[in-house]
Amino acid sequence: MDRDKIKEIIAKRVAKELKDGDIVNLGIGLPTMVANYVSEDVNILFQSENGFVGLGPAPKEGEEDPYIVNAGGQPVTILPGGAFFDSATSFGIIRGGHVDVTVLGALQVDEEGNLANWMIPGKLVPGMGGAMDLVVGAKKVIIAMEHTVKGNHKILKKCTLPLTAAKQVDMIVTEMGVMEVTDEGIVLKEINPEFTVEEVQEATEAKLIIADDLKEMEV
Amino acid sequence: MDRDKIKEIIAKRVAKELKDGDIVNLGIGLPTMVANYVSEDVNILFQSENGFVGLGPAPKEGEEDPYIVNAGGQPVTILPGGAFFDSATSFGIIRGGHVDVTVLGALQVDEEGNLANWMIPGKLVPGMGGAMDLVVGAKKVIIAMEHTVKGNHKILKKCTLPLTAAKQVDMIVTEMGVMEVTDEGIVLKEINPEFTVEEVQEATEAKLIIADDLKEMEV
Amino acid sequence: MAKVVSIEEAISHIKDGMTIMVGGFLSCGTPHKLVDALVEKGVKDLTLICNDSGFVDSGVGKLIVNKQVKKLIASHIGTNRETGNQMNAGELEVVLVPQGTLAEQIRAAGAGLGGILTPTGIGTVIEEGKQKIEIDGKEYLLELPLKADVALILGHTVDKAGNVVYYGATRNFNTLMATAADTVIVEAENLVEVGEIDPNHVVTPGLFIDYIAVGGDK
Amino acid sequence: MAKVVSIEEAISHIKDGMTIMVGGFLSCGTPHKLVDALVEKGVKDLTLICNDSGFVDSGVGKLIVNKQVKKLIASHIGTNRETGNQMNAGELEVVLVPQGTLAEQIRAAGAGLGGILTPTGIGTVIEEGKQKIEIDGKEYLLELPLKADVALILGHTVDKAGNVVYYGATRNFNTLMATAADTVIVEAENLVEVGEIDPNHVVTPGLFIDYIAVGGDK
Repeated sequence: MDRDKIKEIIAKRVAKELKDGDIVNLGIGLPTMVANYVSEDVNILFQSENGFVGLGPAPKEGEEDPYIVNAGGQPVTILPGGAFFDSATSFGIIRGGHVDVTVLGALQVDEEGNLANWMIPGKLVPGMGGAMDLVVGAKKVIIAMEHTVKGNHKILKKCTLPLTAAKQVDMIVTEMGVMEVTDEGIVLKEINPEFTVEEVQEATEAKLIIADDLKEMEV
Repeated sequence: MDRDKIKEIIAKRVAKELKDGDIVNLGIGLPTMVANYVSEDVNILFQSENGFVGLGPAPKEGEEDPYIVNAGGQPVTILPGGAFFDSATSFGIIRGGHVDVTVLGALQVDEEGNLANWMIPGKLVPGMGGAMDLVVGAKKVIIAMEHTVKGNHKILKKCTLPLTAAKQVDMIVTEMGVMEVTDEGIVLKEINPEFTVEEVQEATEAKLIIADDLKEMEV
Repeated sequence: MAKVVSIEEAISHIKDGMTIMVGGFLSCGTPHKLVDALVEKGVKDLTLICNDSGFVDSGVGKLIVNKQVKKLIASHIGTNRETGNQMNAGELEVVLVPQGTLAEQIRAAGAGLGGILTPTGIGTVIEEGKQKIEIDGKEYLLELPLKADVALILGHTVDKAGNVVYYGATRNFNTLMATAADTVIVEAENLVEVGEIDPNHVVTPGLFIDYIAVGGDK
Repeated sequence: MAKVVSIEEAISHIKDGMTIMVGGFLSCGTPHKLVDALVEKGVKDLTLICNDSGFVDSGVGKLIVNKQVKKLIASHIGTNRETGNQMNAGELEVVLVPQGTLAEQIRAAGAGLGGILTPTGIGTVIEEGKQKIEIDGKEYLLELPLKADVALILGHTVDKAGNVVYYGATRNFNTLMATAADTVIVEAENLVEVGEIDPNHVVTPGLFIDYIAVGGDK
């Protein structure tokens, strides 16, 4: 699969997790694409941690407003019914449990639900931005990412990179399938029919629990 | 002296403590009267802890707005340049040291600068409202009150009633004079010429330190 | 997402024994229609969190007079003699809290904080039973979050998405309570269509609101 | 009380070695004219508190590139490679703070709180050196207030009394920093007369502002 196709599969599948009326915060990169695949009859309120709710699609060229941008600094729009606020209010919303779902990328995630996505010591230290608050505060944390990176495992028994948060991840969506993090470990709930269970396990360091009712991933 | 005259003397003298540009919170009752005696060339921004700054005089009869009231529930006005805010912001302003002066009444005050003005156990328990925050947060705390109550001392060696705050009072203004609370005790700085130093001391349980440059109170 | 309902339907979410927050400061900014409907309905054994206990004939004071409240958490009760009477008679538990502390406790609950450190109350009876923490040589009290099952707030202009704009000195605790309850009901003095409120003027974003009950009149 | 001054006079209050806060989020809501004047003036050894370190050619990033900052407290530095370079070379001390924690630390300083308890950072390196407090079986980190000598903020419409109204996503840290510094300077994109801003629309009351510097342009 080419990477655009991989990203599309992941974003499409995550979009199905969003329910009518949900307040959702999407991380930068792949997670941002999720908004493109939300069904039209599902009404989602997207929150942007830099200070507003009611995040709309990118503006037409020439209609960008430098003061209406997302948390990645890209020009966006605000929908009718949206509201601007400051960072204390924004993170009050996030930390206070008022965000139903956050979708983030990961460098590593493990079978305890630990997440590492903010630094690689000695190499890359961008900072955590709002990620630590989002992962702790959102009711449901979905990790949306490619299953492996350059052939290396990302879904581990135990994260080796500095954590973003401990035991907060609820779900992992990759091009190979949909996994839920439970007290017993990571349960493979859906599988992309292009892969076998053995292939998914091979691409995963953590031992997968295969759901009794393992379903085909809707892609 | 009749009580109206007493109150006028106190309010007038406290008004002289307010400096151009000060942000001031006046308690209910006598302290509220202070606003009437501020010199016209002194620009004071009055804060009302129920949620605004720019407190103006009472409206004309028939022009009251039930939603523009002071912390005692009385109709007031808001001056141009004023702003409304919520209770978290209001007490952020107060606790955060953004109020220059607060003027409050007292049941008791003592030589350590302790203040009691929110309850009499078994008799009167109105609650502290915003007083505890005001006394802790304001840069300067002025107590404006009659020197005694029914012949009993109010300026004590040690408060006997439950405290509003410990060691926060800076100045006491009564009809008898102006006192400053220092680490050494209460210093009588100004005296109302209608009284002798002996009379003021007799009306005061705490031992007064008489300022070397004791002045006549401007009344 | 916010849903427009009648006053009656709105208060149907309040059951005996619940903890409720009601906005307002000496009845200014109190959602009077919701409170009056609650008085009429007679829901009882409530824990009430409010700045003050209002007046015997106005605002939350009516709930006290009607003996619907078993516990009151407030900063001031001096304007409603019935509160003191019931307290002295042992019929009503009253917890007095400094106003600024009450505001921060409610805000902390809404913002997911485990508590805040305040200098207010140090050296007073407010210290009792609380943890003291010294920071840079200064003592603070650790005050914990205050949550409710239902919050009743008053909005001056409310759009159908639940965005609220306030007027005058009515904000007080309304903005804070809107964030700190499982169910939040706003009494809308003026209900407008989505898009009519400038997103730069919204004070309480609609995401906090569950039900919009139309009020009207002051 | 707020005083209208030139950009130059405004930044004359910033001296070598001071701690400054600058509003903005990836340069959106940053007071660019004040920052650019500061770059030109070359004040050095600054401790800078900001959401992020901007870009090499925009916002506070220019202060980093110009080596005026000795310590940076921020939540994100990934958009300015120079920050990482100086950090790795040991020329710049960088303290990374979760964004929501940074917001609350600044707010706490402005609101006179001794600190706040947050669940953010529990189980991560952010815990290091901090007090952990358990409330109802859940662990929180005690985070302390963050103050500055001078705060530089951007206001969209500012009246001559210093009241500020913001536009779009520019509020971010501006509202918080306005409360947490000894001297607060607002760069006003539009300066208006007192009375022109509805007191119901004011976001930062003028009492927080010391100097109003007139900016203009985005």
